[in-house]
Amino acid sequence: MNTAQNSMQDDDTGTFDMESYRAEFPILSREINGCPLVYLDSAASSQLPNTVINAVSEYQKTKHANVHRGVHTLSHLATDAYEGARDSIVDFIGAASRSEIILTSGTTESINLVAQSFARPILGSGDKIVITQLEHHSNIVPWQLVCEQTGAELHVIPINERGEVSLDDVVAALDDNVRLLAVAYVSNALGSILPIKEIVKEAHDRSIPVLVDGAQAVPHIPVDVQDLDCDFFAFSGHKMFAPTGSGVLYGKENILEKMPPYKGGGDMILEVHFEGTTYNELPYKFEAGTPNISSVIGLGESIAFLTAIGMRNVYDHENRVLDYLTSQLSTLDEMRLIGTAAKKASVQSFMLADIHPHDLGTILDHQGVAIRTGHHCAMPVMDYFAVPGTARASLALYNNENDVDRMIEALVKAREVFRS
Amino acid sequence: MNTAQNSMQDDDTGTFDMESYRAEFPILSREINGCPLVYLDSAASSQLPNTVINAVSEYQKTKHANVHRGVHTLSHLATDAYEGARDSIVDFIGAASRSEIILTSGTTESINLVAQSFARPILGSGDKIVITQLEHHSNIVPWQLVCEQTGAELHVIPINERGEVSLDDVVAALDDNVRLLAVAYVSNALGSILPIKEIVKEAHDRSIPVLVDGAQAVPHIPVDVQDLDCDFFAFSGHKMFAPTGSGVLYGKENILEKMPPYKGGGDMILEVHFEGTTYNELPYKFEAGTPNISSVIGLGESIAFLTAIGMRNVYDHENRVLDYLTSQLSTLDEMRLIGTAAKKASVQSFMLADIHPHDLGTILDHQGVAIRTGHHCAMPVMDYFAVPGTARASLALYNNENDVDRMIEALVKAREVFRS
Amino acid sequence: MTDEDKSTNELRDLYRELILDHARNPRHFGRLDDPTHTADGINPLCGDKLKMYFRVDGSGRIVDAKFEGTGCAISVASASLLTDTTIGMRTDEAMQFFSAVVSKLSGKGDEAEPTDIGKLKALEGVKEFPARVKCATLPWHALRSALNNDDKTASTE
Amino acid sequence: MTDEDKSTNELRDLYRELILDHARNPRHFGRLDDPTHTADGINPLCGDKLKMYFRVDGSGRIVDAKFEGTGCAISVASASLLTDTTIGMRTDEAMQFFSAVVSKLSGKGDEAEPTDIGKLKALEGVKEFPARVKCATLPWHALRSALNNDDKTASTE
Ligand SMILES: Cc1ncc(COP(=O)(O)O)c(C=O)c1O
Ligand SMILES: Cc1ncc(COP(=O)(O)O)c(C=O)c1O
Repeated sequence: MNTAQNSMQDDDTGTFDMESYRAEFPILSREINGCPLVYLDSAASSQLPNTVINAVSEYQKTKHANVHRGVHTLSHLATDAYEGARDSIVDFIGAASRSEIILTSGTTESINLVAQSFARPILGSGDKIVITQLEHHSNIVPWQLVCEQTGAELHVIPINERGEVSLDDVVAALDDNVRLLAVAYVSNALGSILPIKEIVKEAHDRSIPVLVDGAQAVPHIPVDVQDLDCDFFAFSGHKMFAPTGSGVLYGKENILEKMPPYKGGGDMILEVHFEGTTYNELPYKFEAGTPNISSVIGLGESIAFLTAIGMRNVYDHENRVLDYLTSQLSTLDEMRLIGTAAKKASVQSFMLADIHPHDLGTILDHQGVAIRTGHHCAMPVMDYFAVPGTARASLALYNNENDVDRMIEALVKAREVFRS
Repeated sequence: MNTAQNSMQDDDTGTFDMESYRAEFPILSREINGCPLVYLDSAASSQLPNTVINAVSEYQKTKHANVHRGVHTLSHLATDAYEGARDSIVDFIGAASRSEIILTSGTTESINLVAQSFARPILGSGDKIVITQLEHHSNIVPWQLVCEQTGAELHVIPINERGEVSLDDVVAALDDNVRLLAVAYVSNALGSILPIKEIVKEAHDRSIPVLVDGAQAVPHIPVDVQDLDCDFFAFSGHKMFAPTGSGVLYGKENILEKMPPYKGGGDMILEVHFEGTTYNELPYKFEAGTPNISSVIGLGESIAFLTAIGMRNVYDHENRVLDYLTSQLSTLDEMRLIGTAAKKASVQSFMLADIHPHDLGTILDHQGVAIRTGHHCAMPVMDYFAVPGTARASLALYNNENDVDRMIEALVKAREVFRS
Repeated sequence: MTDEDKSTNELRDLYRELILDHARNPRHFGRLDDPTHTADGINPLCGDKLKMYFRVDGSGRIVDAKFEGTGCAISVASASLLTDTTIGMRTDEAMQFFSAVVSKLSGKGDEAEPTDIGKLKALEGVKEFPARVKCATLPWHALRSALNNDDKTASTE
Repeated sequence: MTDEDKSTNELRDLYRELILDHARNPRHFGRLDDPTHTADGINPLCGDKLKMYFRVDGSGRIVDAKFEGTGCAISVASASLLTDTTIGMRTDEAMQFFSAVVSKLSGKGDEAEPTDIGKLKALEGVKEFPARVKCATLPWHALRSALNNDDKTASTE
């Protein structure tokens, strides 16, 4: 722990004590295989602070009931807490109103909703959906499915060897047949930050709407959807310190208004008769069935936690640790860094010598260091770099330089085991 | 509390102490408006026992990570816990294998999945989907949507004045054009238990597949999907003492095999390439994106809780309390019971004099008694009985005769207030 | 005062005689012929469903108002009081009255709100019943929709 | 023994010399011409992807076996050992061997399992690494699929 604390005090944000936030995450004090856990897998799913864990269990112990439909006190308390979380989301990402915040089960569902309710009705043969080569499967397969359903075509913007998407390549892809551009803000496999604001501007100049997959952005960088001016923005609670099972689709109100519902059921209707059904207003039109009340309340709490720290501070801290991580990895022999974009957040993928990432993962885990290995649900990225998978370390606000040192030690040990 | 304990000891299951299970639900010892809570709204959402609440928070404090995709220890622990819950579900409803258990966000999503992935591809104009008049909106609107999308027609089997569906009426509705029969096991507005096994047999005799909406059945009666022989069975965790955001779609393996995926994303694929994508095997083909790991673990725990009590005991206990509830309500002047089927579970809807249900709900809540009022997401049932809504008391295993007595007292007070 | 009494008092404060009277014998109930402005008010929570009709003359004055539909005692009484009160008002006065009523009943309002809401004070008991504020304000949201010629259904959810 | 030593020992037990040798220099690696039985083995967890080829003669004996693809040290070594071991076996013997290997490596097996798994014992270190059992058994599941003429891809998830 000393390394980290020293470096925190030495630098110019010395007054800002990230270690105290780290202490809020109970899992980080457990041991794995006899060693203190070093958790470097937050891009897959982040850990939860006590405030979030307790908000959920307090809710379950004292105010649970179904929302929206009840006059009794518990139902009222639950509805207030649930809708209060929606208000926090509005503020956190700078949406214009609550009508624009649709609560989903995660990024994957948010993107599928747009594919089915926005894209499917307008797509035909000859039309195109454009994505990039660095997308997560959740921002590829929904488009493959809707293309199959409609005869439209999926066009892919290439990346370069650093894992960057150039604005020129984006522009080159945007012709008259493009009905939607769907693009990640931050790549989960490579860490690249894409120039979303510029991309959106180019697309809008050509009247093309843009969906941003913000799953890896929201936990790490300040986001303002109105400033980005994107039409849709999708993200997941479980990557931003909230429980699993909650997610968000932000959409501009005038676009959401025109879309047909995605799922049918309770809460998304005003009136149901066999002769005809009237849908509820936004955002409820897209929220069929009992929502995930407890996870959404957890999400509201994780936003409160992040807001208290300040996303600018989170970004600066992670950036410093990421720089340290990358420079330390570079000191190792036969290290190949994958994803070396000029602007990055949170993630570093790599290959060490001829050791298969999966074997690296096991050896690190044996020393308490949790990294992810494999294709990271981004097989086209693996295809591009011609690797079967990578080892990936990903950071969140609770990681520090000590975590990096522990990983490096573990990698050295891996070399030894494989040299035997 | 005395009333209940006495009656528990008096009857022939005296050795079986339901009060000790009740004590496991922390919310039941809180006060509402200065009175001990009487919770009679479990049909909307049930309360959670300590074992479930603690299993979730323990998971979040000690083993959370993303599932399926990680080699590190936490990911392995999370996967084991998540998949272990799936195994519990297999046993609890008597499925033939884990491939048949698809984890969803709830009944609503389960039914939408079947509407979009099973029905939509096979429906055309001239085809029919058949439901009954007592369905919840979640078993109506998905079919209205898919009929709109395909030109198929929705046919509705009537109910009688007791809220029953007769087998003759079912048979009369099943002609050659019917592609699916979708029907509730237990009505959430009326409490009627439908003769599902017989209904399935009639449908199968005509080669018509059957979806059963089991949302109100699973918490109250022993369910064996293989014995019922239904093709699909949908239910929600939050109505069976688990957290919100988890649900199940059971489907027969040979049918699920043939269905295209519902959503695209991570986990539901084997390989993704821009030239083509291979889907994962069952049940993963239908589970796109990071699942709701913590709620599913909670669901596994709630099943353990129910299994320890025994669903037969749950049923017997609730049945006794329901009989008491109905007979006590009948003693009140100007009481109109709505839903008087011969076979019922958990639910009693009613109207008291000319008091609007919403006003009743407020007056009861003010005395700590939580009932639901309104249309209960079953507007066609309200249409049938020509009421704007009803007051509904619904029971779970933790309710007892004392709860009933408290509600009756509160209703008497409501009469007084309205007589003034 | 015992808890029991306090509870009873709060309930009686919500269901005052005036409210119960208007709920049981709503004034101006029925369909209005030749309305110039109409709107539906729906509260999906409990199935309240009211249709409000207004006739505004050339000078911008509400010369008649009626309502139809079903609702709980609070929403029906509120609609009945609304028609009683707004007939004779200019539409701009009615809109100002709308604001005053909604802010008073939701308890969010400025204590120093200048407009006297008159008989509508009888509905102030809802402040203790947050779940019911929507019922009391529903007809007023419909009034606003109607006068704004906003053809959307007013909904309180 | 310190924790550090114990940890190192467990790792060395998993990555024994024999395993590393087979991983780096897999035997029977490549495509087999004229296979009678083939199957793919995929472990979506880490991207292991192996194709197994077998040639079975008229008498039901495996006369040749090869494999291609990419995988971690454990799965490649296991595939290499598989080909080495099963060439010359009758298919029923190979199936019996499959059962013995899978039950030994997953640690679920009968202690008294009669079949001696020979060189495959070198993989027994995976028992301490539950997440890796799938890697070790993947080629074996593919063997079974191939011999059963089951054209489904063997997957360990
Ligand atoms: C019979 C029935 N079907 C479907 C549902 C919908 O369940 P959920 O809201 O959990 O999706 C409910 C509960 O509201 C129900 O009672
Ligand atoms: C960039 C990106 N998009 C989408 C997803 C899918 O998110 P989820 O699995 O929460 O739906 C992820 C995470 O796995 C991701 O990193």
